[in-house]
Amino acid sequence: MLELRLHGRGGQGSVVASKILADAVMKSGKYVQAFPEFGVERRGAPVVAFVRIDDKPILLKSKIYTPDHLIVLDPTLIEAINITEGLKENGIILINSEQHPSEFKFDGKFRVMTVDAKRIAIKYRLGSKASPIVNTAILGAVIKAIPVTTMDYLVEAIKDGVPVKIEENIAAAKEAYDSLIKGE
Amino acid sequence: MLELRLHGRGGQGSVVASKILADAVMKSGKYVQAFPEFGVERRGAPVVAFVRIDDKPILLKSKIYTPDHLIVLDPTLIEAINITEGLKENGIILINSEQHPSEFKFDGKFRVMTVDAKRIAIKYRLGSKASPIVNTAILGAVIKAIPVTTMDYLVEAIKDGVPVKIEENIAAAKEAYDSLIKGE
Amino acid sequence: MKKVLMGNHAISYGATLSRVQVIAAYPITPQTQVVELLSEIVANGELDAEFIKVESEHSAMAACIGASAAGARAFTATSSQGLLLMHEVLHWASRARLPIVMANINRAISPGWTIWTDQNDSLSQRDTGWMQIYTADNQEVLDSIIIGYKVAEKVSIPLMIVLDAFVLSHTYEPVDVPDQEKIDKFLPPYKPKIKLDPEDPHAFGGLTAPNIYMEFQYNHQQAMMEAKKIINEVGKEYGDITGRYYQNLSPYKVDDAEYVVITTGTISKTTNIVVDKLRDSGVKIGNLRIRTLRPFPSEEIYEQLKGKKKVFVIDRNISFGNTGIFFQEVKASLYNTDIRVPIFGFVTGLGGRDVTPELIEEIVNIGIKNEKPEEEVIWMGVKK
Amino acid sequence: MKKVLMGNHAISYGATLSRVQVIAAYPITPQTQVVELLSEIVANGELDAEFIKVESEHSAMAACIGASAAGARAFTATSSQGLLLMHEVLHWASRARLPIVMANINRAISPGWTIWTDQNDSLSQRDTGWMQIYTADNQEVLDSIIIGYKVAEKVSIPLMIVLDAFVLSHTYEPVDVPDQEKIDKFLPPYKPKIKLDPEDPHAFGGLTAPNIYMEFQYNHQQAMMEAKKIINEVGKEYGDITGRYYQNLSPYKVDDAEYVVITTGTISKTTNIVVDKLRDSGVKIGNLRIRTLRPFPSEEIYEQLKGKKKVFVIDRNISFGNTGIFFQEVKASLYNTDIRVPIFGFVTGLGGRDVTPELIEEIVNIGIKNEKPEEEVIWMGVKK
Amino acid sequence: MTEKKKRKISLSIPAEEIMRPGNLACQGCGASLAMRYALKALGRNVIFDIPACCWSVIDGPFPYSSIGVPLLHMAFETAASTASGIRAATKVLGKEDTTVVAWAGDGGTFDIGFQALSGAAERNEDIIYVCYDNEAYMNTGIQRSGATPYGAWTTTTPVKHYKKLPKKDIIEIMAAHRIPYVANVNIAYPEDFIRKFKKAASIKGTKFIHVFSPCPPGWKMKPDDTIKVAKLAVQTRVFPLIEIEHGIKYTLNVKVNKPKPVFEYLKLQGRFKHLTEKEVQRIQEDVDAYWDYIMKKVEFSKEYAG
Amino acid sequence: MTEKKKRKISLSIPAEEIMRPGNLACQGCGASLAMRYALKALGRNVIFDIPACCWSVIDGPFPYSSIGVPLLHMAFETAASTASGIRAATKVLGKEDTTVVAWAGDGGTFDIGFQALSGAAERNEDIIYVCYDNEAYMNTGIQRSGATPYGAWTTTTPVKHYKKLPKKDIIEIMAAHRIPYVANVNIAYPEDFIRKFKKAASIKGTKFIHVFSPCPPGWKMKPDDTIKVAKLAVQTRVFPLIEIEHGIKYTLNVKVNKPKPVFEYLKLQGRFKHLTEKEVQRIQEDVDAYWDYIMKKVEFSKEYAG
Amino acid sequence: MFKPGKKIEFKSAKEIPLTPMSLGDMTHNYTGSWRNLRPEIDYDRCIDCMICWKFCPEPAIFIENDRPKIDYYFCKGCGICVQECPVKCIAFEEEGK
Amino acid sequence: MFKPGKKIEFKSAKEIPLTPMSLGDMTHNYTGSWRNLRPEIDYDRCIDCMICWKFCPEPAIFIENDRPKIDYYFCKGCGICVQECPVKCIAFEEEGK
Ligand SMILES: Cc1ncc(C[n+]2csc(CCOP(=O)(O)OP(=O)(O)O)c2C)c(N)n1
Ligand SMILES: Cc1ncc(C[n+]2csc(CCOP(=O)(O)OP(=O)(O)O)c2C)c(N)n1
Ligand code: SF4
Ligand code: SF4
Ligand code: SF4
Ligand code: SF4
Ligand code: SF4
Ligand code: SF4
Ligand SMILES: [Mg+2]
Ligand SMILES: [Mg+2]
Repeated sequence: MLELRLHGRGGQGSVVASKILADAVMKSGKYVQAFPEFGVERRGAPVVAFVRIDDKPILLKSKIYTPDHLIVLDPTLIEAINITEGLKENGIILINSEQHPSEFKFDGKFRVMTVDAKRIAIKYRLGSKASPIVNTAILGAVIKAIPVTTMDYLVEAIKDGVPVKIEENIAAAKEAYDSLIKGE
Repeated sequence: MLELRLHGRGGQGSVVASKILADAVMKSGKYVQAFPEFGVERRGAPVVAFVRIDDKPILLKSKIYTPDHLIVLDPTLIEAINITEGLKENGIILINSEQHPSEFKFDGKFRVMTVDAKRIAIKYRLGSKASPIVNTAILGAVIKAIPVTTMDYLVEAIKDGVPVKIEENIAAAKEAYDSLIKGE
Repeated sequence: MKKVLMGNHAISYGATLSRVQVIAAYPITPQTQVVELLSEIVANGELDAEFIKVESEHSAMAACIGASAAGARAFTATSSQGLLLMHEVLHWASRARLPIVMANINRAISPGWTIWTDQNDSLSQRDTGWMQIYTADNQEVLDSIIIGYKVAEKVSIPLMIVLDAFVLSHTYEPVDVPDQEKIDKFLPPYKPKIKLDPEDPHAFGGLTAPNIYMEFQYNHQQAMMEAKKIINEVGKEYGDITGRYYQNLSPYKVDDAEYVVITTGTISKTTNIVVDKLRDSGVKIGNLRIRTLRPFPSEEIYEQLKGKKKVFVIDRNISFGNTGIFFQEVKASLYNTDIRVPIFGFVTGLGGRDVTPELIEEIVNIGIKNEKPEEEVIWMGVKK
Repeated sequence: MKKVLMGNHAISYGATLSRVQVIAAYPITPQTQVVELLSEIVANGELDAEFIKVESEHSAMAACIGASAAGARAFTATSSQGLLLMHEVLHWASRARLPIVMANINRAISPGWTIWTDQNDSLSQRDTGWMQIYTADNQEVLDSIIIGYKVAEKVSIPLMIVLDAFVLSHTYEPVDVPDQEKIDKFLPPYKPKIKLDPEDPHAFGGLTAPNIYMEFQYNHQQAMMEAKKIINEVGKEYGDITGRYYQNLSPYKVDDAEYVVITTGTISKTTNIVVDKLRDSGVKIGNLRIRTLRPFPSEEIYEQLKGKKKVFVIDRNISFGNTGIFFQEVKASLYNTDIRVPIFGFVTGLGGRDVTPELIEEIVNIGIKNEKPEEEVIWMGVKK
Repeated sequence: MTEKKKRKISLSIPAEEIMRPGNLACQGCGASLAMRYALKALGRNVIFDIPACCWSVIDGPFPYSSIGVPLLHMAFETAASTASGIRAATKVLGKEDTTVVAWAGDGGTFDIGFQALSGAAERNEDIIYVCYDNEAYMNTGIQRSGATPYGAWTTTTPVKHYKKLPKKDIIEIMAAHRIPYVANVNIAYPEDFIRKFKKAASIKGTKFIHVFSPCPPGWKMKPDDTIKVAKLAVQTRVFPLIEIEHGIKYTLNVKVNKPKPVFEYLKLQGRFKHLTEKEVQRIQEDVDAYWDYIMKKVEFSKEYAG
Repeated sequence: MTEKKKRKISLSIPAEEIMRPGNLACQGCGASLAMRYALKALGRNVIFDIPACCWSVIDGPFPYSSIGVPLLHMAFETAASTASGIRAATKVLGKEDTTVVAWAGDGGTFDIGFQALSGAAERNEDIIYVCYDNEAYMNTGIQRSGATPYGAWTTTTPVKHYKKLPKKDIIEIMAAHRIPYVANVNIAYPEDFIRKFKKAASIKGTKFIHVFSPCPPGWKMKPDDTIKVAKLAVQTRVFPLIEIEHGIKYTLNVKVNKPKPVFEYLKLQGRFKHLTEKEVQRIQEDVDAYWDYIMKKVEFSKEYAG
Repeated sequence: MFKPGKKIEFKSAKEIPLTPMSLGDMTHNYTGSWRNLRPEIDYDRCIDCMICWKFCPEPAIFIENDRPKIDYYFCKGCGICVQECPVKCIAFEEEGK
Repeated sequence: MFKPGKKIEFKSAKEIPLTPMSLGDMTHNYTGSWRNLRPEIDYDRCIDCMICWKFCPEPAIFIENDRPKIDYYFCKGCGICVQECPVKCIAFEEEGK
């Protein structure tokens, strides 16, 4: 079983991202579960969402304490909170950032990757320039970094899961897929 | 154990009568219980109330189906409803009426008695002439007919149980006591 | 002083003697006389209390919660639909740990409209975290209100005094009304453990996360367990000053009995008559009246039923889709013990159907005759 | 069609497929998405229904009662405080014998404010005369709404589908959404047995005197008993068309088990993992999930538990002053049978405290280790 | 009976009796008469719901009913929400032409059912909400309600503590909800009564009708005074008969140019007998002030609407 | 920091901060600011109760609180009834000088808590009832309430079915209850806001204050626009600032002689972005009509009071 | 005049409807028994204005051949007709006198 | 500036109060972490009108020596002060830049 944790801010769409990812994973024939942090979400405040993936039906209904990998939708969170809590050794930390993975330092042995999802989102006019919506873009990079499903399924899932600007979202995901920086 | 049933009309004070009687009985050292018919009372509509009297504590909490005696506050009820239902043989039927007991005919062996409580109530200005309040008056006759307590205790009970015109109520009860007509 | 009182007035006097400070109530048959008499008592200046004539029972309980949280001794009374309407705020009061006392007149639930007695209203509040005491005569009603405050304030849990509609509420019985002085000694002024106080400001009831919510529930349950003892202790203390002792259970000739009828409310009194009658004809029978439903006195019931041959529970209620509720409670409480006496569950008297000595005798006879219950719910006095 | 759905949307789709005609609902966390999606579906014209956006849950249920009595298939969804606020009218709906279906998301009760899961909200409605079905995944949630209408309309009793807050309501899982056609065949349009109709005027719910009230209660209870069978029958029928069978009980490796863990809701799924793990290490254990709380499937539970060594009931709830509620229900239902296996009652997971496989394993271990329960309520995962 | 004179009578209200006698209203009950008129006005294509109130009893116990039209008895606080549900059902079932009526007492309207009413009004539910106002909780034995007027005795406002708060101004409050139609009626004015009910039935959206409905036992008055007292309520200006459309257009329906003193009205009712002259004077002033206020509204609304 | 210039500043609102930061309001929350002002006005001798609403969360979880005064969290529909109970207790306990405040959202006031409010008003309970109005159920994620204005999107009034009913006119409804004081305030006008709270505290009986309280996520607007939008509500006449005494004396507090077009107000908020030009025009007309109506009331009341 | 209704009795739970539902009206309930004063129309003086009919709450006055007629099975004896009759042609005497 | 409060932890059910009751304020909760844009006052241009102070919802602007000062521990970065400053002397830049 693979367990992922997404970090974002209230209003940034981390839950939608986790749902679309889950959908793409399901479409690929795997079993999946996605859920937000159980609590009150406040615009601006740090939030998390989770995804569980397995080859057999997922019976486990308890929370995720030790994720395999992290996906960080907003790089300013890294300063704000202790992002790596519970993250397994060798876990991937995929960050939406224009910086190179090597510029990020964490306590512990993790694999940092980055993608400039913000730039991509702005390019495809997803959200506004001041607050771009990066959640579909970053998913492109996610499935490159953590190959739990294919781009085709992701495209389908985006079609089902996004209400507007479907083509732009797909294009953004694809571009992100291609521009993931894996670090070392 | 002695069980009494009072018949009146909604608004005529049968329940108050039963309560005052119960009080007078208690004061005399007996055990007692009084209760109205359990239901909705409508002004004008026939209603009943009950009194149980015993020498030992009364544990019985079920209804009274076969009273020993009846007290009828309004003679027009006799035509209107089947008043003697369940009444035990030889039971007293004490009626507020100016008529002589012999003028009343019932199916069954009962002892009819009358008292002109209405006249007495009007005399002591209890209620209005059109609708006199006969409930204390008739109690005087009751304790004469069914000697469950004394006039002294009844007087005390009236003092405790009637908010206004206490003296008049007492005088009415006393006069009724003296003017009970026992029939044959 | 001995007075002939209807059950409803016994409640009003109980509350008055307890020197309640805030009353918030709404009328409903068969409770109205409680409120009416209290209105008069307050209007006459005989009780220094604020009476809030709210616009619904829901608001009555909310106002009691507000008043209690602000440090006053609070009281209300209701029945049936009114009690049901309070449901959400009943949960609130208990989880806020406020020692409110209320009287509930057991009236059946509608539709069809009914005003007559059965216990489904209060019993369907059994999971709200309140203490519940079922009474059997008007004297007990009055006494239990006073005792109720003392218990509630000791354990910080609200308490409900329950009585049968009409059979008590509207029935006049001789009641000894104790002197105020005596009661004042027994029940001193309320010293709130929780208080909204500008001089010591706290917020009460804020968001309580999964990491700590459960500990409050644990404490609530512990306080309930404690209350089993406290009810008996306070009942004894009250007995010492009035001569009237009240405990969680009220057994009648149970000691040497082979058969035990378990009852609640006024049916118990009528059952005592039947017990006496059957004893006269040689049947070794007793009556165990359960006064306290919450906390449920499992251990004491165990003690009473040890060694008995058969037990007959009479329920004036039904949990649809299961059984009578006292029957269920008793069975569950004995399951893990060594008692395995057959327990018969009878449902009767719903919606004010009269429960006569004859009917109770019939129940007992069915129980004695049959080795064990043929059905989980034995309906009595119903036209099937 | 397979979709990744949150539990709340599974409810909305279930209601849509059931072609509900009147929806009356009020928002509350964690139920809001149910209402939001239904708003959209109705606004888009995909469902021919009236959606009444009432001003409280109390009015939501009253409106459902009005709608159902006037002949429409009625639906609502709520949670916790909202459910509690409906209490009086819940009683009303069931005694009016109206086949309303509602979804309730299990959220703990305040204060302190909480939005997280436990079962006290729905369990404190156990005496309201509703049927109650507890679900364990989103697929079951959707299916149970559809099945629920069929059952409710057959026995004329309202039915509540219950699911865990967040753990289901907000968790996305793959769900097969059946074709409308298939469902239309399974669930034909509503044919009301009770109807407000100017062409055939009747009054419903009038004053019902003690001489006849009880007979209605008797019939209600008989219908509940009937529902035990109907739920299994309709569940089978549904299985025949979808491949997914639902019954009152959902046993997992119980057949040859010596130890049985009794669970409800999502804890059951996690328990299955533990069962598998322990089986691997040679412990003969099984999991019995109770789906139906009302009517309580006593006889089926008896069949499942016959011959077992020990039973461990996990309650995500507590009736203060007594025990966990499923624990109580199970014990009571077995008392008069020949089963006397020790039953352990564990309370855990209140107010959203996470119930992990480790915790369940610990529970099982305590059960296996001890001959019988040392305390009636064994608290787990609480900081005592 | 005497020899019949041959002549055609003409009736000012519909002849058909939908309501049946044998019902359980007290002698001289105003609420009973109100229902009789309402049914005459609305006819048979109607569904009623009635929350707890005297009418829950008046209609008769199971298995009987006196009103001759479909009726759902409901919990005390639910008149308007239940009607909303009934209305929704009739809509989906294609019975838009059926009139849905919530019929409640003053307690069920001013107090415990007020939220449901306000909510239905906010949604502009297509129902007629009728409040028959006997100014107290009568079914439970005369407790004060939000409709109990200043000065009145009830069992919860005992003589030593008679009600010192004014009656809630339900008409104004409902008008402020801007529903299409608000009106009051009085059982002593049957023609006006029936006209307004018919008008209400012809309008879409929420209609609120406030019925002045004397109650002999509750008001401690003689049953035969029911109509007299009701008339006096209008003639003394205690109860001005008005209509309000969309919350702004006010119409006075019965002019009272020479009002009788309020005392005429009060003195017939035992519930006011403890009032001192000063208190009666105060009530007179309140009545005068309120009448002025309403007349200003009528004026204002002419100007406004014009 | 640059070199300090020596001069005395003068503040137009009280300096003392009773409310603490660290609370859980969203960025730019109007309700948060409203509480900050209210506490400045009322001081510390006050008891609050708060029903379910954003403020149940904003204040902070157990064992914390941000408002610095005693506070009882209560069930959603109980703000006014709980306050009545608190007030009764303070009375018997001899603390009449303590101000009792019920602080509720629009859902808790216009909808689910309205009956309790109306009941308290009928009893003229000596409390201040504050409704901070963000025009939807925000704490549960933006569902429509009786306060949601015509035209707005919410999650239960989706774009295809945006709200087609007007906002309940709570001010007029409460005025019709004839309580001594009804007022509205706006967070962009803190001086007026604080003056009115202080005035309310000085009056006996029921006081109702309606607070205009923008909500960036709920209104789909930028958090930094909170004050701007609030000001525009007044400048476009969408939210006329008034006081109403005893239900009859109306005072307009902020004159708006040259109103800005309503579109200025609407366009900053995503919840209105689906509206057609025609719909915007309709809203403009409604706003104009309501303003006229209120101005007539102000006129009328001058005449009346005079 | 109203057709007197029937009393409806049930022998068992099997006979009753699903929920308390009316199956007839209250005209088996002769509320005439509530009356202790009895209104009587003097038809010679009666002008057939039908005001008595209009104001009878029960209704217990019906119109027969264009004349008002009191149905004593149901008249509760409230006296409204007596008081409201414009020509005072309705007498009100004690029952049974 | 606000004195930062303490986090309060409980080890067991015995330590908690009778009912969820506040024992401190929220000033241990540095909502500065919510901010992704950072307001900065240019004191040279600032005219000390205190409008920013007046409108900060948190409150995260305090007055120190008659000048406004932003408390970055708590400023959530809403931008109200930036927008409302009459002389536009508050800059608003991305955090960490
Ligand atoms: C929740 C609830 N509370 C109280 C009652 C009791 N109750 C029934 S009718 C009634 C009085 C109704 O008063 P009103 O609405 O004025 O009608 P009236 O009886 O005066 O005709 C009351 C208090 C009830 N049925 N339900
Ligand atoms: C009985 C009940 N129903 C529903 C809820 C859920 N609920 C909590 S807060 C809230 C919304 C409150 O809206 P409002 O009063 O406008 O305050 P806001 O959240 O907008 O500040 C709702 C629906 C509840 N707590 N209790
Ligand atoms: S109490 Fe009043 S309203 Fe009720 S039935 Fe009697 S007269 Fe009519
Ligand atoms: S949702 Fe709106 S009202 Fe609620 S805290 Fe956030 S900004 Fe404030
Ligand atoms: S009111 Fe008098 S005159 Fe008129 S019809 Fe009746 S009896 Fe005749
Ligand atoms: S006395 Fe009353 S009930 Fe009888 S006919 Fe006259 S008005 Fe009708
Ligand atoms: S950005 Fe917002 S929170 Fe920060 S100081 Fe400015 S107004 Fe206050
Ligand atoms: S608003 Fe601008 S000018 Fe005024 S005090 Fe603040 S920073 Fe200085
Ligand atoms: Mg009334
Ligand atoms: Mg809101």
